[in-house]
Amino acid sequence: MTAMKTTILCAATLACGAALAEEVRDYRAEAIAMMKRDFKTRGIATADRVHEDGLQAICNRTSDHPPKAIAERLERDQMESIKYPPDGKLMGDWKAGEKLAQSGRGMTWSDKAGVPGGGNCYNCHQIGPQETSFGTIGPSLYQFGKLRGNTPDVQKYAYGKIYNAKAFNLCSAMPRFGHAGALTESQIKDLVALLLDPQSPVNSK
Amino acid sequence: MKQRLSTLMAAAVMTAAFAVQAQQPMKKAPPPAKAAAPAKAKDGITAEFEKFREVLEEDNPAELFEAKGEDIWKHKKGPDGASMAQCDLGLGAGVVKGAYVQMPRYFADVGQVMDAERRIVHCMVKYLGYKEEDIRKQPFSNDSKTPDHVSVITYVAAQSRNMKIAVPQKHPKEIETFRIGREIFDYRAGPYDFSCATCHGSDGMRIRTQDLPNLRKPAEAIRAYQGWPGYRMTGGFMLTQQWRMNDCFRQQRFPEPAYLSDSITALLTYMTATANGQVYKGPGIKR
Amino acid sequence: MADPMKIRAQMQGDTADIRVLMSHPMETGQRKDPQGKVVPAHHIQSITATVAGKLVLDGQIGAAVSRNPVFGFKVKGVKAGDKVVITWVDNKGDKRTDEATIG
Amino acid sequence: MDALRRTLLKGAGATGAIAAAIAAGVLKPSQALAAEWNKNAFEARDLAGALKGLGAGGAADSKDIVIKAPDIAENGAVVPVDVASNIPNTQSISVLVDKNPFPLAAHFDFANGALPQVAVRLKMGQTSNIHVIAKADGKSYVAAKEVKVTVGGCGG
Repeated sequence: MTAMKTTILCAATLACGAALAEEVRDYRAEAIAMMKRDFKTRGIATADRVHEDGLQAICNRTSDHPPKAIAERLERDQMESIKYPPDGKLMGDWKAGEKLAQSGRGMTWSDKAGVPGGGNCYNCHQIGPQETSFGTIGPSLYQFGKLRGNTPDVQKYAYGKIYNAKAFNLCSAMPRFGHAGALTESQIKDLVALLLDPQSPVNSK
Repeated sequence: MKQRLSTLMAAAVMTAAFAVQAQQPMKKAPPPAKAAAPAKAKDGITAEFEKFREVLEEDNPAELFEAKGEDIWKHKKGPDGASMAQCDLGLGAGVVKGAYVQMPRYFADVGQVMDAERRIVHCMVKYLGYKEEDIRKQPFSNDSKTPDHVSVITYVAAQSRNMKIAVPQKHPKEIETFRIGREIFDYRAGPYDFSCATCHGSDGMRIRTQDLPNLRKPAEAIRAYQGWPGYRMTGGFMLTQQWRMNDCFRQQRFPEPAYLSDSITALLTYMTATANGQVYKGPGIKR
Repeated sequence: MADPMKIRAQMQGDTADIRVLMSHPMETGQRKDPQGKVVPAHHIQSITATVAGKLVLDGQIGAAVSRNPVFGFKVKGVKAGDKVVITWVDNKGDKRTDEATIG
Repeated sequence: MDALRRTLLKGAGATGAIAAAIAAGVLKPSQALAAEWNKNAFEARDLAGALKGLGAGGAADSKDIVIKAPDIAENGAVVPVDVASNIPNTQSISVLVDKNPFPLAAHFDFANGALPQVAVRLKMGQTSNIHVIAKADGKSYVAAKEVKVTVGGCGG
């Protein structure tokens, strides 16, 4: 498989003499084999998590910049996998959403099975104006709803983005919370409300 | 497995296209929006922490563990009367000065690359009669105990205070270990799709109030190396680089890496060698 | 046996700057161990410092002082070479005395 | 009296000896060296109770007490606090964290050339005022500063 990949890569590029020599040893494959040896199940964090899934494999092999055609196709697949609430209601309780956004828990080996995780939102995003301890890995979400409104389309976008950010940007740094089972339908609704509810402090002036 | 194979096929097929537009960042237009409010709290908080960081570093309880480690290194004897004077940290038997900043390195006696922690534990087992399985039972400090090897690591690290990091990249195994470490750094997996690089692969990012150095760059990689082993304010004990890696993988939602495993040595080799030439300030204090 | 303290004592002009690190768990009596059992209070209660045999600082502390306590204080009218002796006593009656010379 | 203290403070059992000396009435509170743990003050569960225990109930506000502490603490487990009194004849300084379960954190008596200044590191469970009491010539003075305690790290 590696040989085939290398051949195609080199067929498509001119300056790949050096790259060919480098490819004689596939350090990525060695790294993956090593990690499979060294990483062990602890609590709910099972050893199989160290295996990359299809989407991760694409992002890992393209340094998070997959070619456009492939990205668009796979984003479509991810989009189709989003399960919207059957009742069509996408907005829950913004206050519950704020609590969730604060919690960084969920899916680590120190978390317990069956205990609902948090949204981890403030780890990466500015959200409510009252919280000064926020991360900057993701964009600020302050005024999210004020800037966009809360039409059904915007609600659907927000719900889908939290459920599976990769449907919008294949190699986004944001987890696929719904897809991964890290957040439930009602939890995602609460987060949508945090972002879009006009009463939410996110949208206060 | 089936899914993985077909994905790899897709990866191979698309590589041709990828070669053409590899460097084009992905852009997907979200619903139109103006740039949101500036993150103005950031600089204020960071500056405030910096002001008191100096105060905290000046009198660092890490010194208490350093003293304990020194005592073990210099005075403790193994069952055969052996001592750490026989331990070669890469600069000759018993030489501690400057050794910490020159590991990980290849050790011919074991035929492998070892990071500082792995080497020190190796020596404590070999010369002082510590049992590796006991150390593995509690490799990291907790509220009630800082294990002996952690104090020894603190002592050894302190003996490289204000010295330049100089991790050797000569032996083929050292080079290989670096390259594997780089791959581990970039490897996304797990339920959250995180790699080390998700948080530590670009400049100027922060989790909550915590700065995230970009470990691909020497001047930033040193910031991740700096202060380890570190006195953890929460709990009041010493934590090592091996712990730091372990807890990053926990937050990364990965399974747990075995203590002193090859994967961690590889990652530490990548990170430390990237910081080569930068000055290490010794054991630190961490939030 | 409690671990030794680290004492630093340095003249700065006519004032000695004395700083001390102590090894002590400073348990509040409110923390629970991983098994859910309350860890009993265990903290230093008294700290005394003498310079050249004269008592200069007499402190009482509670469990709100951080684990592995760090203290700093300044003394006038002393000189390099004077001996600093620091003693702590905790609520269980454990104690520790260490000394240093002003540099 | 200095000679006695010197003797008492020499050996490892010095502090016990001080307590014994107080019990025996050799050392008196009037000497402004409170060697016995002030249980009433340290075990008070609110600021008022702690101040009462310190005998500092009616302390007057003072700008001559300087509190150096972070506006926002990086970690509530270790908050560096440096306090100094510029009030002449300051004999003691007490540090209290209003919202801690037991507000009184530390009390220091100064003598024989010690400046009325001390650096300590405190645990703070939450955002709170720090109150500092200085006693001089039998009068109590007070100053306060707020320290915010934030959530840090990944919160996981």
